[in-house]
Amino acid sequence: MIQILLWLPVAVGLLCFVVPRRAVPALASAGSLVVLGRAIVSVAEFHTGQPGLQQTVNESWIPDLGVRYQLGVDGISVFLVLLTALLWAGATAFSAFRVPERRRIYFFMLGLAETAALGAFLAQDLLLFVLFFDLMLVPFWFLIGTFGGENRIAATTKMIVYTLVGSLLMLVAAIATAVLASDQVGHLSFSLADLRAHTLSTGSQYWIFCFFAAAFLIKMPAVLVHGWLPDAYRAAPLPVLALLSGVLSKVGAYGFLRVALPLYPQATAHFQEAILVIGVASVLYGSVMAFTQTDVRLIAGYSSIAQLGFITIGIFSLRPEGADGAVLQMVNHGLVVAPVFLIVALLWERAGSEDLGRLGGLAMRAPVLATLFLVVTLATLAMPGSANFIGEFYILIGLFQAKIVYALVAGIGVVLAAYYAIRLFQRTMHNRKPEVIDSREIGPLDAAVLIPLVGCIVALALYPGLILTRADPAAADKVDAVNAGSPPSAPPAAPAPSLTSSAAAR
Amino acid sequence: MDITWYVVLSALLFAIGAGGVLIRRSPLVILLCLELMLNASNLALVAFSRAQGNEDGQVFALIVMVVAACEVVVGLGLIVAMFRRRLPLNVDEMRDLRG
Amino acid sequence: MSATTYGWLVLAFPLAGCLISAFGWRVLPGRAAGWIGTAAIALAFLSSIGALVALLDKPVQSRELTSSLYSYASAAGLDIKLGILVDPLSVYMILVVSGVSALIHLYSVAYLASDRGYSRYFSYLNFFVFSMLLLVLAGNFVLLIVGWAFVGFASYALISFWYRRHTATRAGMKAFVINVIGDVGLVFAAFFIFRDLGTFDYLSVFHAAPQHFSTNQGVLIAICLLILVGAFAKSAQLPLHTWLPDAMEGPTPVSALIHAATMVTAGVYLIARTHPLFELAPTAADISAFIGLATLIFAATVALAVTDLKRIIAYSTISQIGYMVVGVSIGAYAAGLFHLMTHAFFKALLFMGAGSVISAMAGTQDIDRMGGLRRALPFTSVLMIVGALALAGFPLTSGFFSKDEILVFASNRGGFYWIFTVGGYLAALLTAFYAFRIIFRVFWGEPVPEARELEGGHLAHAEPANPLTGEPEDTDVGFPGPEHHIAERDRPMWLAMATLGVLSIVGGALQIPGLDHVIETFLRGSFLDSRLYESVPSVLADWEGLAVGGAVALAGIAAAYFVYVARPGTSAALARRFRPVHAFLVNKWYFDELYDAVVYRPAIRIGRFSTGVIERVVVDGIVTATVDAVRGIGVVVRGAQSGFVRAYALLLIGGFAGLGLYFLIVSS
Amino acid sequence: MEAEPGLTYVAFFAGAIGAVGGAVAVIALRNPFYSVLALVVHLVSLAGLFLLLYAQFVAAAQVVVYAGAVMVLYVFVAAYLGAVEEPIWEPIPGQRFLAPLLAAALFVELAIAILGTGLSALDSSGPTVHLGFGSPAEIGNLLLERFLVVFEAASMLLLVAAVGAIVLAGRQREAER
Repeated sequence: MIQILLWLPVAVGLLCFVVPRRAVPALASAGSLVVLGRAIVSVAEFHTGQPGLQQTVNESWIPDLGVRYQLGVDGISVFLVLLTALLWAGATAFSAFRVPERRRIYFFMLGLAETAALGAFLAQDLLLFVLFFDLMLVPFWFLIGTFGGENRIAATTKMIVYTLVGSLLMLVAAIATAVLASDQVGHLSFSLADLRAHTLSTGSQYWIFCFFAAAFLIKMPAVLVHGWLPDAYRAAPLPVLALLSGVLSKVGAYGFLRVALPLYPQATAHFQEAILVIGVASVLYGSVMAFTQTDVRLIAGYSSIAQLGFITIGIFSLRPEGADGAVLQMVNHGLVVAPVFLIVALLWERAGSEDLGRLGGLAMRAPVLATLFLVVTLATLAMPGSANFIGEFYILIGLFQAKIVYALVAGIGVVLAAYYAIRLFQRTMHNRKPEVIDSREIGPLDAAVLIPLVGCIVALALYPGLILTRADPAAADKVDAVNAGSPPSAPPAAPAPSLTSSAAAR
Repeated sequence: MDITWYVVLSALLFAIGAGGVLIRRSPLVILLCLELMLNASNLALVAFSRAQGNEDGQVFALIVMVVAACEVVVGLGLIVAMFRRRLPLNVDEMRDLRG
Repeated sequence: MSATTYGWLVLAFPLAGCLISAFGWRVLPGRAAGWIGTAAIALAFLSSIGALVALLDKPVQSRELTSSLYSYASAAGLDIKLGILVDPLSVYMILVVSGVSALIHLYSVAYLASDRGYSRYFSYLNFFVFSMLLLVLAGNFVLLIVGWAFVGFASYALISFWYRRHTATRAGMKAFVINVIGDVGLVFAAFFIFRDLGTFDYLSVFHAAPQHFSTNQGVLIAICLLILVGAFAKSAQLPLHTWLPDAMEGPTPVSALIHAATMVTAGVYLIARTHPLFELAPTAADISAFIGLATLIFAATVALAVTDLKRIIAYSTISQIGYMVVGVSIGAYAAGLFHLMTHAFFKALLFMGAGSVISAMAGTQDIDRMGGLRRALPFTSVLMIVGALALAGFPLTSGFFSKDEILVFASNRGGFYWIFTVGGYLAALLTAFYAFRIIFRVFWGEPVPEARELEGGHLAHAEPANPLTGEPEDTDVGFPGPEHHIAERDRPMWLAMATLGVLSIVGGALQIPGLDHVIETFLRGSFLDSRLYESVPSVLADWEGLAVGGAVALAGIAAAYFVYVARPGTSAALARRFRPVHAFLVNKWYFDELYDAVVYRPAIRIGRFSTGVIERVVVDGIVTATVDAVRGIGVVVRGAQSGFVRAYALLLIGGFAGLGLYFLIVSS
Repeated sequence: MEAEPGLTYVAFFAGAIGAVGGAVAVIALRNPFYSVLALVVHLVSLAGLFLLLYAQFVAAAQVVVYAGAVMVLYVFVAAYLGAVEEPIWEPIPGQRFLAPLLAAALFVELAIAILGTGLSALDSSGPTVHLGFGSPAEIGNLLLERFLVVFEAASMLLLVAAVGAIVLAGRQREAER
């Protein structure tokens, strides 16, 4: 039952209030591992090749408002669910080894956040999605505001204000969609399937799409609405930051695929260029900023902006390749950025600083840590041979066929990524070691968290097709919704039939 | 005797009461003015009850009386409490809500 | 076993060696990692021979074999398989790569013996060979890019192997970033190919290209130029060459392996591999050839002036690759690839010799501080001379045959291609000169103290210092080991150098005009679709070219003798006389400074501008403006909050009256 | 049981003048004690008007409960407080001018609305009602049957208000100490 997957984290979180204080970290870690196991089962039970939903739950919830409790996974969400469970397991275990004060509330909030994130990925009802989307904010507000570092109150306030603006726009847009569509559907319904079958008139789609896009872009964040990111990243506790950057940012991109494309196809086609400009701007701007920062967190933060820019342009290439790549890249980026922040936590414990100017030379006494970091770094910069490369390759080839200029410009971002990622690795691990740094190897417990995560990166690098083949039908389905709904702006650049036949003849 | 007369009279009394609330500064007199307004509405209620030939409006008026009594009790209690604490009996002096 | 099985084995051995050295870094004793690594590469070499034998069993027309392990990342119409292509070209390359690599591993076993990063070194080195073989064996463009980038990473890792030298880490970063630029070029070339041909597979692409593209079609030229970006970034051709001299920060065997013998020739391989595209886009091929020629001459002039021993050889490498690029671009595939092989022999040999010399000089790399080492290093000096002769194209050495064949092919092609012949001979003169500049400066002349000490049987020892900055170093992990190793004393080094010395001399025998053409015959299987492959010059023209080349080489050597031995001090006088020219050459034509000013600084400035202005004004400005607006409205509204209850009541009644008025107006 | 029309007019205007006069006196007199007495006049006049509208029980309640009990409370409090003079100076700008104006505007608007309304029932003296309309028996029936919940809620409200008044006005030794 997918219900267990969804509600177990918060149930375990509640249990944290009743068990003895000493057992709380162990309980939370065990709970997150069970959730991870359930998520793996979900992936294992997943049938490849179907665009539709699987493992569904469909109950009436608020009949007067047409809100249904609809859950399910498809090729897009199933790996994001797995990613969520995996990163939460990692972050929970990592936190459990360095138990915070007020641990009960900490682990409860983590559990609540996991339920919310999973709910956002599983929800198949628009209002349910919006609810989970907003619910995510609550635990993170507490986690950063209570357990964060310097200046945390101002940072959380800023973050909340930003995201709430988006959330409110999204709520308005969701309700408007259901109300406007009720004429065609016959009754008020928030079910994504119903809404997709009865899309709105073009004019309504435009403004509703803009509202949703604002919410998603803020969440990711895209450039110009990323004002909350530097402060929040500086203030957040690192395991929480790993989740914030690894999972929450994906919800925005996921929302585009899940909601914006199928429900507002004409608007998507209409605003394609605008979003592409934002995406490419995010890629370049994020890269250039990551290039000049010296705070390790901010380098990773701005690189997230760039990576999510890639994901955005992949989705808005409106080509199946681009959408496949975007789904793959969402998982990849989450897998990559979470270990980065956990490693930053280790750096902090060793060097007492997160500034590149005061780091260096750690590889000497900590070769295993350096190796793990190296693998993560190479994946971050989308080194060919990593799954991230395949993700970017698919994204760019999709974009290349749709809008060649954007693809060429985005290519600059790839080079910049190589620079800032290698710089990050070098300035922390290589060069001479400042006197103050206590260079020591990664502990066995932390290694038990990091090595499986890095193992996942390597495994995915060996076979990215695992995700691509499963995501493809669903992602193509979302893109087709747009391309079928709007008159094609350019003829699809399919290879000439004679060629394929001649290739086959050989 | 048209019911309209009663209703217009009720409106006049209500307006007088409202004007009193705005002009007077003694909390006691303001309470009296509130009584005026409530009674004006009572008059309208009873008049409508007559116009409809239905006693519901009268019941309503009775309930309003009850509410008015409550309001008086609490309001006078407040005034007495203020007096006891040597607070000025002038609503203009109480400006703690100033923004 | 079939040729493709051997192909997979070729890949498997180095990868296994890499993993064993990597995971066994704590448990492997002494030189075990070195021997494991060497054995892995040797096995790969044997497998390559197996592939060669298996391939020779097949008729010439069907020597292109493919095999794929699994579907790596196929979705949405993209078919990306983990597949290899075994054909004469790739087999030729894996033979050269694994063969030379095996010898360099052997050399490293001893040379790096006192380094604390011994296992790490061999793990990297094996990984490099694996990547290079993957690059060569790849059966489609995606896997090619993967191998391409792996090689770039391995190069980065080995350049900054002594990672606590910040000069090394900077050099590594430079190499990596320039290589990524090349990767991006290749990626976009692959995109164009996929868009127009619908496949990444080599054979399908090459078969479909002639039907789909017309000659010199714009898209095709774009594809070829993008491929060239990749090729030139890796092969250090203008203007993407700046990383290679800096890459000499790595251990000397690395310079020999990566930055002379194998990796930098990947670009040449790539052009040869994609020759069906280049032959369809002759404009792109000509551009490539001209850039090769420019690089050839440019690098040779710089090699005349710089004084760092390894950097001279590095510029020589850039220059020699220019020959190969010219060769494969003008259609002299066999000659270009032949030169690739001979160059691998003699350049690896020169680097090994340089390593031995640097060890003897206790880490010093400046040839101004060397001299008279002939007697102290008898074996090294002989082999260095052999290498220099081959490099200079001294008659009957390997370089003599391979280099001149390219130039003869150019003159034979007619048209403006004579430029390449003339330019090539000019550069050959410079080459002979700088090659023997090394020899005469290092081995002739007055013996330096280190040489005398060594003649006395004691290897000089100095406190380890960074040869570039003079910074003192410790000998812990991440710095060169405390002890030095010279070929005279370490058996593996001796063996590796002797083998390469022999090959440098006799390697040319594989292809002697009029006598045999082993390489040309063997490679024909990969160039069946080429129009240019068969247009070989006549034997007579070949020998004429060889005669000219031999004369040029002798002249260069004689000039070097004159300047450095017969009349020492001439070079200093010349440098004084032509001070601007000398400064220009010593500063490598100011390319680094140019890039710093044009690319790096503006990028940093944009970043600073973004941090200072865009972040603060635009991004925070949105927030600040919102806050200010809310606060402003608050100020206005607060005016109404006078605290007078009666004022509130007034507003209430007023609002009530207003509403009433509204309804009256609306209803009337 | 329709009364003499002329007599009705006389009764109405007598009551109306009493009510308006009382109301004006409430807000015009400076001494709160007199205001309270004026309110009593007002309430009694209203009771008369209620009678004209066949609301006997309400009228009785008005006189007994309101004019009797509640006003006694007012008188006591007014006496307890003594004569509190209001300052002449008006601290709120515009209040002295706007307050009567708005009150008048309100009256005018309501009057226009009432006079212009389409509710035909207002333009008559009301339907003929049965004997016993507004009698205590009928009102009692209504209160205990149809409006039972409202009745109970009202009584609960009274109880709460009584307790609240005691808490508010009672001597708080603890707090004063």
